[in-house]
Amino acid sequence: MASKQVLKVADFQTEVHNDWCPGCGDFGILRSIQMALAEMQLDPSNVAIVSGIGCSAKTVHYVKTYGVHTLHGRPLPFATGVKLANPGLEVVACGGDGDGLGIGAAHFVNSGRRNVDMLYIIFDNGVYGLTKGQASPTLRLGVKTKSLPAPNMNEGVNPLWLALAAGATWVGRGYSYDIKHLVSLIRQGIEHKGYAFLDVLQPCPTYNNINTKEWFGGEDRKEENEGRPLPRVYKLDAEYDPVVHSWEEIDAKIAQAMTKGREWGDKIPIGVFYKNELVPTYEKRISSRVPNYVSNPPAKQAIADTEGRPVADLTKLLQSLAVN
Amino acid sequence: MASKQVLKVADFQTEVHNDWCPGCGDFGILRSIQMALAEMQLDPSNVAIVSGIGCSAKTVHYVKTYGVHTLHGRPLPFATGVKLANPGLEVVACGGDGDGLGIGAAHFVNSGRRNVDMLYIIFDNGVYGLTKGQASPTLRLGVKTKSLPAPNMNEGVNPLWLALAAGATWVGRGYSYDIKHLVSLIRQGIEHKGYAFLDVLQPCPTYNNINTKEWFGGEDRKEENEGRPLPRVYKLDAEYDPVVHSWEEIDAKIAQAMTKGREWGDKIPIGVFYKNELVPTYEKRISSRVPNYVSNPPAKQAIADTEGRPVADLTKLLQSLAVN
Amino acid sequence: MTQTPTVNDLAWIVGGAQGSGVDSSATVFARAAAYGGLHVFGNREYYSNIMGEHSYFQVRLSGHPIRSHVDTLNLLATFDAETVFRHARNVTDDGAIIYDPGLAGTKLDDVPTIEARLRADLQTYLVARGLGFTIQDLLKSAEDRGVTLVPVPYTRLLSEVADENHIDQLSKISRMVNMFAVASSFGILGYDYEMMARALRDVFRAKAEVAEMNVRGAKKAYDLVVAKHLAFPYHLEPIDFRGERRVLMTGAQAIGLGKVLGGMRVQTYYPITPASDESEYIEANQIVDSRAPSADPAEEESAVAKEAGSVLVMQTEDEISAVTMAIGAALTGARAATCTSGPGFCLMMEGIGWAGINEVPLVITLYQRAGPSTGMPTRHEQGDLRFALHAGHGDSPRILLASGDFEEAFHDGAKAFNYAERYQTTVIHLVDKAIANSNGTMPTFDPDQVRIDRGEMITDGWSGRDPYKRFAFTESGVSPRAVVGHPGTMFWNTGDEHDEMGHITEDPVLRNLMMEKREKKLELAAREIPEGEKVNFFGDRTAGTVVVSWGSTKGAILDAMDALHAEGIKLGFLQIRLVNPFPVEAVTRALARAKSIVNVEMNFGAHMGGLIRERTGIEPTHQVLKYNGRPMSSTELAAAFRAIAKGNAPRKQVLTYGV
Amino acid sequence: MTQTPTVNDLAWIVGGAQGSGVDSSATVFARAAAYGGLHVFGNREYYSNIMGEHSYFQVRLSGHPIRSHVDTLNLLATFDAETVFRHARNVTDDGAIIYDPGLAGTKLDDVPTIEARLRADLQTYLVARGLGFTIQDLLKSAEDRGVTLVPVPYTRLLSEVADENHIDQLSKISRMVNMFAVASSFGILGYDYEMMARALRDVFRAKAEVAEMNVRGAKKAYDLVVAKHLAFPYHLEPIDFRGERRVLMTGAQAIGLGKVLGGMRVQTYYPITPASDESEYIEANQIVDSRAPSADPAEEESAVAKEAGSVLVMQTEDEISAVTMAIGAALTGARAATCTSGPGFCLMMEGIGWAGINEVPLVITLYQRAGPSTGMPTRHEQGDLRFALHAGHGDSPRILLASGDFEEAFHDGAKAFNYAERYQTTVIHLVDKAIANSNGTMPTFDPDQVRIDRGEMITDGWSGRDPYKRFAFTESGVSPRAVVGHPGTMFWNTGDEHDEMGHITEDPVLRNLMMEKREKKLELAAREIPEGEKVNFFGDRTAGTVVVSWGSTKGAILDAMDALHAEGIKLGFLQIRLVNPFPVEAVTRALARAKSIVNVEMNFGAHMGGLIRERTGIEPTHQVLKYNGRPMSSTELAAAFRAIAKGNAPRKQVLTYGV
Ligand SMILES: Cc1ncc(C[n+]2csc(CCOP(=O)(O)OP(=O)(O)O)c2C)c(N)n1
Ligand SMILES: Cc1ncc(C[n+]2csc(CCOP(=O)(O)OP(=O)(O)O)c2C)c(N)n1
Ligand code: SF4
Ligand code: SF4
Ligand SMILES: [Mg+2]
Ligand SMILES: [Mg+2]
Repeated sequence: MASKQVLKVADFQTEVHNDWCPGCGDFGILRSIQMALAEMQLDPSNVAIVSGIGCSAKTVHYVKTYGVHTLHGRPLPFATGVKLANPGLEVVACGGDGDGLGIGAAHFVNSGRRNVDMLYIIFDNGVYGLTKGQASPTLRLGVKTKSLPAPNMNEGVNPLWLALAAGATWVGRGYSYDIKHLVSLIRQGIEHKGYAFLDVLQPCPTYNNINTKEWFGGEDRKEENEGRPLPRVYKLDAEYDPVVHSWEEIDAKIAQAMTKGREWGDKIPIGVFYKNELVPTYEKRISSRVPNYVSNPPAKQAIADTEGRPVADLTKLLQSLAVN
Repeated sequence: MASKQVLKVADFQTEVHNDWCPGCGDFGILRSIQMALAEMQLDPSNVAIVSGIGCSAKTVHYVKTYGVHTLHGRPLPFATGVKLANPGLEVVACGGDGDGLGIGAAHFVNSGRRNVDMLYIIFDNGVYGLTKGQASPTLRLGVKTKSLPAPNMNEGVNPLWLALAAGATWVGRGYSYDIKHLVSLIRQGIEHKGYAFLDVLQPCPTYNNINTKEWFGGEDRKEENEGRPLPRVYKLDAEYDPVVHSWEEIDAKIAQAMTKGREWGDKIPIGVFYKNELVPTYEKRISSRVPNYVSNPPAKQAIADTEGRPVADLTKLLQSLAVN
Repeated sequence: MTQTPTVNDLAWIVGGAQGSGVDSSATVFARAAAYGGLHVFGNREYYSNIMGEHSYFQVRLSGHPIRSHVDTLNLLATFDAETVFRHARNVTDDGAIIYDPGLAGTKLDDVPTIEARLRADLQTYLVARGLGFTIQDLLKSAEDRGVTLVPVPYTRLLSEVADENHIDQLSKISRMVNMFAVASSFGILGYDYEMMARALRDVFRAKAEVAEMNVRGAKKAYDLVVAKHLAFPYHLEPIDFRGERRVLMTGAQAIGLGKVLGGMRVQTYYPITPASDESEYIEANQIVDSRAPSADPAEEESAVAKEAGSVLVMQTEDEISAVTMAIGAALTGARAATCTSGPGFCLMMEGIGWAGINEVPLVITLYQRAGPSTGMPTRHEQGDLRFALHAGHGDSPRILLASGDFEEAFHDGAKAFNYAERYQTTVIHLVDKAIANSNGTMPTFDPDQVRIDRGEMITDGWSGRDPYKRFAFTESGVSPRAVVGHPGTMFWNTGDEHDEMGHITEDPVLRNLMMEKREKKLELAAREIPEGEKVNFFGDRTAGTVVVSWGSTKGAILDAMDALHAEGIKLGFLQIRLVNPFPVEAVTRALARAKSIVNVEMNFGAHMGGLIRERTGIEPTHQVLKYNGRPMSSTELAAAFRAIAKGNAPRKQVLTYGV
Repeated sequence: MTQTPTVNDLAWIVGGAQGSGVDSSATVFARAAAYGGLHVFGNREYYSNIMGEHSYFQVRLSGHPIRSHVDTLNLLATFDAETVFRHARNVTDDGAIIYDPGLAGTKLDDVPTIEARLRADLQTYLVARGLGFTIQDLLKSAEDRGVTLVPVPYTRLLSEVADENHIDQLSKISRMVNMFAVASSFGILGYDYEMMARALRDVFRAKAEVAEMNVRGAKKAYDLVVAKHLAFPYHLEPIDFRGERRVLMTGAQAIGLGKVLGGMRVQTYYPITPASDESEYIEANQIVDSRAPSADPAEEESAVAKEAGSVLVMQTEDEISAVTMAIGAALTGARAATCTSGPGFCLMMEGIGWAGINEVPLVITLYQRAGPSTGMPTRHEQGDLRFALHAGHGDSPRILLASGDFEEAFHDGAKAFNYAERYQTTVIHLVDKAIANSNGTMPTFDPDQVRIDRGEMITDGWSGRDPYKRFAFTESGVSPRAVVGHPGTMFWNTGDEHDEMGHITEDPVLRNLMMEKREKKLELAAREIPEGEKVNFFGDRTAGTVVVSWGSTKGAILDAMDALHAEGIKLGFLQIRLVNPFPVEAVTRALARAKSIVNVEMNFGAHMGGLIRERTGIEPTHQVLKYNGRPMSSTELAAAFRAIAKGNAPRKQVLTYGV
C-alpha cells in the first residue's frame, strides 16, 4: 500500500460471513484487533495474523490482512516462522485457550524462551468452543458448565502465570466487552519490543454459563451494590507499575505480576501486568550472529540472478573440504 | 513378592551394562532411586518407572522394577496411563530436561492440572545429552557450553516455576551429588499424595562445562572461603516451611516457593519448595464419579467369565435405545 | 391428479440452522416411525460451526431394512428460508414441502450462509424459469412440477402455545417449530400422532413438562395439516414387529457399546469431530453393570459379577497424550483404547510405533473425515486407509479392521480387543463420519454372540525358574504376556530394539529375530482369522461384474444392488473387512474370474484399489470414487453400476451429488 | 610366504570406544590417502551412546572410484580390546592386525559392552579351536590363518611423547593412540608419512600445537612399524590426480551444501540422529558468501551480490514446531526446509497436510534410520518410504526424491526447492543414515550446474483489477504465488478446504475442484520432470536380470555389478530417483522385458517392491532385503546376485552381515 490514505476500521474487515454464535465474546476481540490496526495505521499488506484452530481461530478470515489459519495448537511456531523469515512484518498470533494452553502448551512455554517480537492473544473462554464445550485448560476444578456432564476433573491453569514462568516479556489481560481498553492493550502488545502475551476473558454464551458477560459484569452482585451491577473485572490503575526499569527490579516485578495475576473471583484485574524490554528480542540475538539479519532477512534475500544461477558462493566451503 | 524378606539396594539393580559417561551425574540419581525404593521396602513388582528418551531415560533399564522406557517427551502421559489403570502401583516418571520441558512441556503443564499421585523426576543437565550437547530448555540465555558453537540463543525456563504455575502439589529440587538428601527427596516425593515434581541438578561432564560438579560445589570460590570450596548448592532449612496447611495459605506459600525458586548463581537452594495435600488427587476425583474406582480399577476388573463371555451387562443401555 | 399411493417408502428431510434443534426433530421423527415398526436410516449433514450454518437430516423410512440415503426426497420439512433454498429442487415432483408462509418473501441474498457458488447456481435456475429470487419464486417452480406446498403458520401456532402455557416470550419456545415441522410431516403422511407423542416423551425424558408442552403444541400443527385433506401419495402405516427386539442408534453408539461389552475399561480421547461422540456416550455411561457369569440368571452369582465395573474415560491435553496414556493403561492389563479422527491420528504415529515394537494390545478407533489437513471436519471421507496402513516410520505390525454397518461396527468394536490381545499388537478400527453420525433401526445386538479372548496372558504369578521374558522367542511369534504390576514377571519396555527381557540391543542378529518375531504374529493372524471375518461376499458369485469396497459404502452398495436386481442387473459385491493382514487369497478368489471389477471408495486416491493391485496383482477395471464430503447415496451408485453394466461407463466415475 | 602385492585396494577398519576419537583417526587416515590421489569410501558404525560403546569406521581405498563397504577387511587398526574381539575374525587371511600388546591378556568377560549373543558366538569360535578366551587366543587363531600381527606398544610411545613434551599425565594425551594406530597403518602400507602429517595439520587446524605434537608423536609409531620390515601384501601408492579438483566429505555435508546453494535461507530442526549433523554443519557456516551474479568476475558486481546472505538455523522445541515454523517461513517467500529422522517425521504429519492443502513449498529432508519407534537410532535403514508416501490423513500431493549417492544428494538438495516452488507442494527428500554418515572422495561439485527455478511467483506488486486469488483455478493447477507481506496480494490460508481466496468452504463443488487442482500439479510434475531425473539405468539394457532399487543401496549395487561383470555376469540396474509422482512409464519400460527382477531394499517390508507392483502391475521375482541396521555391502550383494544369476536363489534373500 504505497498510498498514504488514512485507513479506517472498515479497511480491516473482510466480506466473509461471520458464523460465531450471537453474543459470542469473540466479536469484541475481533473488533478490537481491527480497531487497533486502524488506529496504528498499519499497512494491511504488512500485517500477518496467524491463528490455531477453534471458534477463535476463524478470526483471521474476518480481518483484511494476510491471514494464516493453521493447526490446532500451533499458531506460535507458524507465527515465529513468518516473523523470523521476514522481521519487517507485524505478526499477531491468536487462538483459543485449549489451543494455546492444552495441545499447544509446549510452544507456549518455549516461545517465552525465544522472545520473538510479536503479540499472542488467547481467547480465554474456559471451554473448547468448536468441539462443543468440553472443559478447556483454564476452567477451574469442579466447575460444571452447562456443556459438561459432570464437574470439571482438572484444575485450571493461570495463563498469566504460565506466561511469566515461560519468560514472556509483556503480559496483559483484557476483557472482550471492554473494547476501548482492549484496543489499547492490543496496541501496546504490538508495540512492545519482544514477545507479548495477552489473555482475553471471552464469554462463550453457548457453552460456558459460569463465566458469562453477566458474571464478569457482576450482574449477580446487585445486592452488594445498591441494586447496580458490581463488575468483577477492574482495571489495573496507575499505581500498578508493570515496567521493569532495571535488571535488579525483575524479581520484584515478576512477583508483583504473579500476585496480581492470581486475583480471581470477585476481583479480576485487567491491564498490563508485566513489561520488560531489557531482555533482547530474538531478532537481536540473531543479529549478534548474523549482523545484517534485519536488513537482509531470509525472505528478502536474492537467491538467484536473472538467469537462475545461484547467488550463493560455496567456494570457501568447498575449499575446506578439498583434498588438492 | 509374597515373602517378607528385607530388600536391599542390590535387589533394585539389574545386570544391564550401564553406558553413561564416567562421572555423569545420572549415576547419583540412579543410585538414589534404588536406595529410596529399598529404604521404603517397596515390592519391586509393584513399582513402575517410566522414562522418556535421553541419557537419563536409560535409567529404567538399570532399576529392577517394571521399567517403561517410552518416547521423547512422553513419560508423563504414559505414566499417567499406568497409574490410573492400576492406582495400586507406585509410579515414578523420569527423563531429561529437554524431554520434559521442551518437547514434553504440554504434558508438563497439563499433568499439573491433573494431580495424579506419582512422582516425576527431571534430570536437569542444561543440555540434550544423548544427541550430543545441544542447549536444553533450562540452559540460560548467552551461556556457551563446550558443546555449543555459539552462546545459547534462548532464555532458560525455571522448572520449579513452571511446575508451580502448572499446579504441581509438591515441588522439590535435589542435587545428584548429594545422595542422602536426594534419597530423602525421592522418598518424600513418592509418599506425597498427589503429583510431585522433583528437579535434580545433574552435571553432564561431557557437554556442560559450565554447571559442573565443581561449579555446584563452588571449587572456583575458594578465595572467598579461606581456600576451601564454597558450595553454591545449599539446603533449605527448617525455617522454610513449604507446607500449605490451609487453603488461605496457598497464595503465600506459592509466592514463597517462587521467590525461593528464583535463587541461582552463588546460592542455589535444594529441598522441598512446596507441598500441598489439600488439593484432591485425580484418583479421588475419579472416585467421585466412580465410587469403587480404587478398589476395582480398570486393570483389576474381570471382563469375562471362564467361558469368555463378557461380564458387562448392556441390558439397560440397550433398553434406552430400544424402539419396542 | 390421482397417484398410486406409496406406502412405507419415504425420504424425508428436515433442515435448519445449526443449533436450532434439527437433530432432535429428526430423532423424534425417526423414533416415532420406528415405534410403528418402520425401518429407519438417517443421514446427518452439518457444517463445522456451532450456530447458524445449515444442517439437515435425511431420514428414510421403509417397510423393509434400508441402509443408505438417496438423492431425492419426498417430503421436505422446513422452518427457515435456507432449508427451502437448499433442498426444494430435490423434492420429487410428487413430493411436498412444509414451510413457513411468513418467509415467502425472503430473498436469496437475505441468507448469508449460502455459498456464492450455490447462490449463483440457484439464480441461474430461477432465471431460466423466469422467476425472481425469493422463497416464493422457488416454491412456485416446485409447485409447477407438481410438488405440494404445505404452508404452516409457525408463528401463529407458537403464539397459541405461548398463550396456553402462559409463556411471556415466543423466543423461549421458538425451538418448538421443529416439532411443528415433524408433526406436520406426520399429519401429511397420515401417521398416528400417538407415536410422535411417545417419541417426544422419550426424547425429552429428563424434562417431563417440556415433553408434555411439546406433545400438546405439536398436535396443533398435526391437526392443522390433517385438516387440509391433502392428496399426498406417500403414506406411513404401522407394521407389526413384535417378534423382533429392535433398537435405533447411531454408529458412534454402536461402537461404544461394542467396546464396553468387549471389556474396554480405559478410553482416552481429545475432543475431535466426529470421534468424540463415542467417548462422550461412553463417559455418560461409564459405570458398567455386571451380570452373573452364568447364563442362567437363577444360578448363584459368582464373585466375578459382584461389583459394578467402570470405564475410565480420560480427556487428555492432546492426542499424543491420548495414545500414550492408553498404551500405559494397556501395559497394566486393562483393555484400553483411544478414539480420534485424522488430525488427532496424525499425532499418534510415534505411539503406534512404540506399541508395535513393545507388542502392546492397543486399540485405536479411527473416525475418518474429509481431509487433507483440517479439510472439512464435519464431512465424510474414507481417506485414511493408506495412512493407517503405513502409519509410523519403519516396519511394525498392525491389524486394520473396517466396519461396513452399525452391526459390524458393534462387533468389530469388541473384536478389536481380541485381536489386539491375541496378537499383542495395535488394532486400528477404521470407521468414518458417515457411520458415526448416521442412525438406523436394527435388531438389538445379541451380547451372547460376543466372546472375549485375551490371548496368552499370565495371570497367576510366575513360577518359572528362569526369569520371565516378556519377548521370549516362540514358534508363533507370540510371547506369553505379563502385565505391569504382576508379581514376579518384571520386564522392561523400550522403543529401542530390545532383547527378550526388553532391554536395549543393537545386536544385528537379535534385531533380525525380533523383526521376524513381530511380523510372524501377523502371519498367525492371517492364518487364524476365519475368512468370514476377513471378507463378505454379497450377490451373485458368478456375476461378471464384481464390486469391491470397504467400510461404510456397504449400505449404499447393497441398496443399489437391490435396485439393479429389480432391473435384471446382477452384481457381486466383495466387502473387505480385514484390511491388514490383507486377505490375499480371499480377494484373489473373489475377483479372479470377474470381467469387470468396480472399485468403490469415498476418497480421491482409490486407496483400496491400489492396495488390491499391490497385494494381488489384480487391477480394478473401474473406479467409482467420491470426495466431496458427502457419503455416497444408493441413487448415485445405482446409476454408476448401471452405466458399467451397460458398457458405457468411463474407467473412472466421480460421484458428485451433495447438498 | 610370498604374495602378489595388492596395490591401492584396501579395506581398513579403525575401532574403539565411543568418544575415544575413532572418527578423527578415520578422517586423518582418509584425508591422508586422498591427498595421495586415492579414492576413498568410508562407512561409520556407532551405538546410540555417548561414551564407551564400540564404534568403528571402515575406510576403503582404491585406485578407482569406489562407492561401498565390504564384508572383510585387510588391515585392522585397534587400540582397545573390544575392537579386536569384534573384528579380528573378519580380517582376510593375508591381512594384518595392529594391536596393543598390553591388552593380550584381556579376557572376553572383561569387556562388558559385548552383547551376550556375540560373546557366546565368540566363545564357540574359540572353543572350536581349542583356545582360551583372551585377546591373545583370538589373535593366535588369526595368526594361524596367516594374518600378520603387529603389536604396537602404545603406552611406551605415549610415555615418550609425554616426556618429550613435558606432559605430566599420560591421560592428557591418551587420545594420541588413535594417531599411533593410523600411523602404524601407513607404516605397514608403505605410504608416505608426509601425507599423514598434512592430514593431521588439517584436522587439527584450530590447534596448531596439538597438531604438531601429533605429527611428531605419530611418527614414532610409523617408524616403529616400518622398522619391522613386514612382508605385507597391501601397498598404497600415490596417484597423480592434478587434473581433477576433488573433495572428501560426508553425505550430510553434501546435502547441506546443496540446500544452501539451492537458496535455502531458513532451516528448522530439532536434534535427532542422524539428521542433526546437516543442520549443525549449516549453522556453523550460516553466513553465505554471495557471488557477483555474472560469471565473469571481472565484470561489475550488481546489487544482488552486494550483501552477504545467511541461513537462519532454528533449533526448535520439537518437530511439530520445526515443520510449522518452516512452513511459516516458506509463506513469506524464503526457501525453507526442515530436516529430521523417523521419530521427528512422525510429528510432522499435520504440518505436511497443512502445507499440502495450502500449496506451500516446503522441503523436508528425511534421514531414515532403523525403526520402528526409537529402533536403533544410530543404525541404517530405508524403512520410511511408504510412510512418507502416505504421510498425513486424506489425500494431498507431495513429491518424493531419493538420492543414491553424495553427488545426487547434493543436487537433489538444491533441486528439492525448485520442485517445491514450481509445483507449490511439499517435497520430501529421502536420504538415510548410511549416506549421511558415510564419507568419500568425489570430484568437487560444479555449482554452475545448479539452476534456481522459483516457479510462478508474483514479485512486483499486484496490478490486477480483481483482487488477487492465491488459489485461482488454472489449467495447470498452479496458481501464481504471492507471499505474505507482498503489497496488495492479500490472501488467506487455512487447513480447511477453501475457496480461491483461501477462505473456508464446505461447498461440494468447490471442494472437488480444489482436490483436482492440487492433484493436477503432480500430473504436471510427472510430465515436466525429465526422465533422467526420474530414474537412472546402469549396466546392460538387454540383461535378463534387472536389479531395481532406490536410495543409498546404489553404491553397493554398482560395486557388486562391477565385481560380477568380471565374472561374466551381466545385470541391468534401474535406480528409481523420483518416488512420487511415480515414474510408471519409465519403470514399466525398464522392467517389462526382464526375466528376473531383483528388488533390493534396506527394509523389512520391501516398500518399493510393493509400490512397483501397485503402480505398474509388475511384481519383482526376487527380493534382496536387509534390516539388521547395517548398510548392504557390495560383498553381500554380489553373492546375492550371483545366486540369482545361477538360478539357485530363493525368492527372498535376507542379508545379515553386520558388526
Ligand atoms: C489435532 C487436533 N485435535 C483436535 C482437533 C479438534 N478441535 C477443533 S477446535 C478444538 C478446540 C477448540 O477449543 P479452543 O482452542 O479453546 O478454541 P475455541 O473454540 O474455544 O475458541 C478442537 C479440540 C483438531 N482440530 N486438531
Ligand atoms: C521425536 C524425537 N525427536 C528427537 C529425538 C532425538 N533425541 C534423543 S535424546 C534427545 C535429547 C535428550 O535430551 P534430554 O531430554 O535433556 O536428556 P539427556 O540426554 O540430557 O538426559 C533427543 C532430542 C527423539 N528420540 N525423538
Ligand atoms: S461456541 Fe462459544 S466461543 Fe464458539 S462461537 Fe459460539 S459462543 Fe463463541
Ligand atoms: S552425555 Fe552427559 S548426561 Fe549423557 S551420559 Fe554423558 S555425561 Fe551423562
Ligand atoms: Mg476456548
Ligand atoms: Mg538433558
